[in-house]
Amino acid sequence: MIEISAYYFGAIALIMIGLYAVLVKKNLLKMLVGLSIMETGVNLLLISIGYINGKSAPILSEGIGPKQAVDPIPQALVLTAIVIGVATTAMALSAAIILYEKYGTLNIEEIRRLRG
Amino acid sequence: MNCISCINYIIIGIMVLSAVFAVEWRDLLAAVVGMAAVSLFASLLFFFLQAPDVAMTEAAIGAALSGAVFIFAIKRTRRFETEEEEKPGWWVRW
Amino acid sequence: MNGQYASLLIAIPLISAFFVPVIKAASKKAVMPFLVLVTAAQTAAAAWVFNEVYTTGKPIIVMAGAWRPPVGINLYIGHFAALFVFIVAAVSFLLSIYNFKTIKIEPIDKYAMLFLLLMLGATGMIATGDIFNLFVFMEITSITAYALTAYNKTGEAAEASMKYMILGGIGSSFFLIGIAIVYGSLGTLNMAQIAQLAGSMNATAAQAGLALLIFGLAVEAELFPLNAWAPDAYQAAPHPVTVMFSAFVVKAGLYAAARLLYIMQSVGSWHSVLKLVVIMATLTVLVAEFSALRQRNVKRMIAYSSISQVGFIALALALGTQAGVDAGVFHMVNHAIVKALLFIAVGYVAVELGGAEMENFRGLGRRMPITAFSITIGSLAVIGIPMFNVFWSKLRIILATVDVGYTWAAALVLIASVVEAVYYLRLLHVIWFEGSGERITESAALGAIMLLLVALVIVIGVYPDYVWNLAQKAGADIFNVAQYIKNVPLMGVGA
Amino acid sequence: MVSILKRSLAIITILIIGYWLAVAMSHVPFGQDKMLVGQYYLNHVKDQTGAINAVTAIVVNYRGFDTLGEVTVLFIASTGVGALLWKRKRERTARVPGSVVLTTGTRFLFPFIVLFGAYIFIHGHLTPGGGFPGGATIATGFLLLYMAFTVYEIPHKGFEVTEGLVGMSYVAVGLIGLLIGSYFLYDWIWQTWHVGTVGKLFSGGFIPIIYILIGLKVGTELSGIIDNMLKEGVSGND
Repeated sequence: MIEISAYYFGAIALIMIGLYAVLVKKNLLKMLVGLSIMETGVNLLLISIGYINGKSAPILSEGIGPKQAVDPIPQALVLTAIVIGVATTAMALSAAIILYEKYGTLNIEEIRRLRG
Repeated sequence: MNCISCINYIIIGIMVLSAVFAVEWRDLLAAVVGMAAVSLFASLLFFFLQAPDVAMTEAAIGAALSGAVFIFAIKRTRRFETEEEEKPGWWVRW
Repeated sequence: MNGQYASLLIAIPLISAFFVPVIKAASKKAVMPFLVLVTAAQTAAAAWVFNEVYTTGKPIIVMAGAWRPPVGINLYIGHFAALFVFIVAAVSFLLSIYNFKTIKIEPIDKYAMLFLLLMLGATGMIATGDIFNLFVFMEITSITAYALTAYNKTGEAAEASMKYMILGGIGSSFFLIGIAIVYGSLGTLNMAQIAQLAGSMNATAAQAGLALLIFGLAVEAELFPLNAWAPDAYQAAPHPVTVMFSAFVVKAGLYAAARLLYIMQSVGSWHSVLKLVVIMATLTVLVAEFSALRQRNVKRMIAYSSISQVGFIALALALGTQAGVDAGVFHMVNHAIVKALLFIAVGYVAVELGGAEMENFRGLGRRMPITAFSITIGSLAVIGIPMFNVFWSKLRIILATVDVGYTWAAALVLIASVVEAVYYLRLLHVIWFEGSGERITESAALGAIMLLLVALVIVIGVYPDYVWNLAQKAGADIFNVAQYIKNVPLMGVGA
Repeated sequence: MVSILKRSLAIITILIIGYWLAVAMSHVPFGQDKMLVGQYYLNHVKDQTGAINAVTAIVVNYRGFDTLGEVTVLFIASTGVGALLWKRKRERTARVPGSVVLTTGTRFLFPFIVLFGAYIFIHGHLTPGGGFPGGATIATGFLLLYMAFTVYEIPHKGFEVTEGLVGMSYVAVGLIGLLIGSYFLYDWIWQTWHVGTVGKLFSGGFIPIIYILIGLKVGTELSGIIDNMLKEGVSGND
């Protein structure tokens, strides 16, 4: 059996739940909720990779030297990733609104059938 | 095991649970609230993992704004999943 | 001039895209001419960079913020990037003229911004030397692509865009997990340093990380399990956007995948990942060709053909030999020219005759002779008739494949080519030997663009040596990782 | 029956993927020092950039290119949402006005929310936060206005032009760096003059300038997205 930390476990669980929603659900908004959860999971994974036991946040005010801080790079990456995630979500939701206006449903199979 | 890590485990547990609920609830408004809860708990975890910048951003953008955008979209579409949509299926075809 | 001015390649489209709202506030009519101006400037900058790189033989390393890699982000404009940045800019320039004819749907100012940013994204993906920066540019490309796919605001377009978004969302999450694994094991994001340190990575983690990165890029690069969005998106997108997808957005994804594949070549589990990509590429070719057979919409049919050619390129790039990579790059160039020609012509027909259905092409030879001629040359070239450019690259790809020992892949790919010939010849039959109609006056500018591309197809077909030399240099740029590491002025952080 | 089969198939596939991920992650130990480039940033951030928040320094200065791309992504999203939901004539459809508590509260809170957002992005190089949360906070203020007043709309033209101009100034700051220090996005304020003392508000080179630009841009863009999502076409079905 493999041993991983609880944070990794939580992150991977979120990724899997999100993936499940994307693959199995047919309601568009539900799929987008799943995508959002997946992104949160990935962000959590990145941040927990950067964590170092017993060190504090990378803000080097008094009392915190360069040796007492956690890795700042994953945090910078996640800042970017969060913003990109919300951008994708907004785009996807506006496409979903157009689809609802055209077809009157959010069920993706139904939309496919109506489109022929 | 000291008590700080107890709190971590509890928060991770609640976070995963709310993710499951967010995916399974048929009321989409509730699902969005569940999603925002996942983001909030994640931002708490970011705080524990010594990432206050990310925690702030996640709370402001990940939870609040993307939740709000979802709610507007629900307002312009519909609120409940139908019976038909409960059945699983993979819709992307070639 | 200083090599750092190559950063203008990023700065020009960006600052112009931000300038569009200001122009629109002044006059809405000025937006489209502005687009022509900007793409011309970009083409000039790209031509300068191309000339610089190929005459000195040294890559240009742009260091953002004066930080030397791996501390800062660097752009690596080597032989490949210089060639393709030029192709991106030139094709965009042609399309900015094409836009006048094809884009009628409001809001045009937003279209102009997205057009520029799609060009920017592809340029950045090709030029960057940092994996997270690659992710950012990939997202720029794909989010603009989502928006442009749905730009026509019809139901089909929105559905295609939705499909693209779902697959793209999964892909970008996978890519980010891949970055997380690579960063967690190596502690760096710079590609050259990753290449340097890759040997020290745990084999399992490296395999998973590399596979996730490739899977994430496979959405952009249209490899088999993740390319379901492509035909719908190609069909529903506005015509210039289809040309952009086919001519350089896919290429950017393919190049990024190839680059990542080769910089990780010293990890223990490298060959298993290569085999995975070869299988994915072969399946891409087969599935796309057989799907193309039953299409009634010409634009969609050519879209499937484009996907199958992409499979060819991916196969060549994943062979793991110098010959394969060279052939793949050569095919990329040829494919960009031919598919730009075909999609421009088909889009023009769709605009004039109200749709790209097969029926509309009846008697096209008499109605729009220049366009019909261009489609004919393009189709013959894609099939792989000798004396046209694609023949040479296809031949080299198949030879390289057999050389490595993937005879089964070569055989399957050849069968697929025969299938391709069938449906293209059917199209040509419809164009020249069926139906008739009155003559339509063709636009002179578009005719000139198409004839220019036709001329390129034939010239490269008759004298392939010049482009083949370029392709060999560009291929060496991807394949020769040791040289790549040497070219990037890494400062001694860590290792 | 078939549906249960499909569902379990999906779950099994996902569990396999998850197991594979977990195996890969088990080779990346949690909580250990794996820094290579990160340590360099921590060691040199104060004298090279003048900021004490290392994350901010990386986001804006060391990896400024990423941030430029990120701002672009947000710009694309706002443009894209505008393009997709474009209608010739649109207006807000909300009919229920906000309650007295909401309207008075909003009137009272709005300036403070904007001020707080501005505080967050101006102090980005000293405290956690920065342009993105700051801009999001400002957008929240506009969201409140939208919810409280049924007829409120942001000044579109002004916001669009601000968006464009602010974005251009960001690129222009980078280009000035190219002219002065011959590198794109070169920190020409800190590297050439070393203005201010580390740890005070007036320090950090161009970080505060860029964060102000980013904050304005994010604020206007997110408000634009909110505005686009809330307004519906007039001649539509409902």
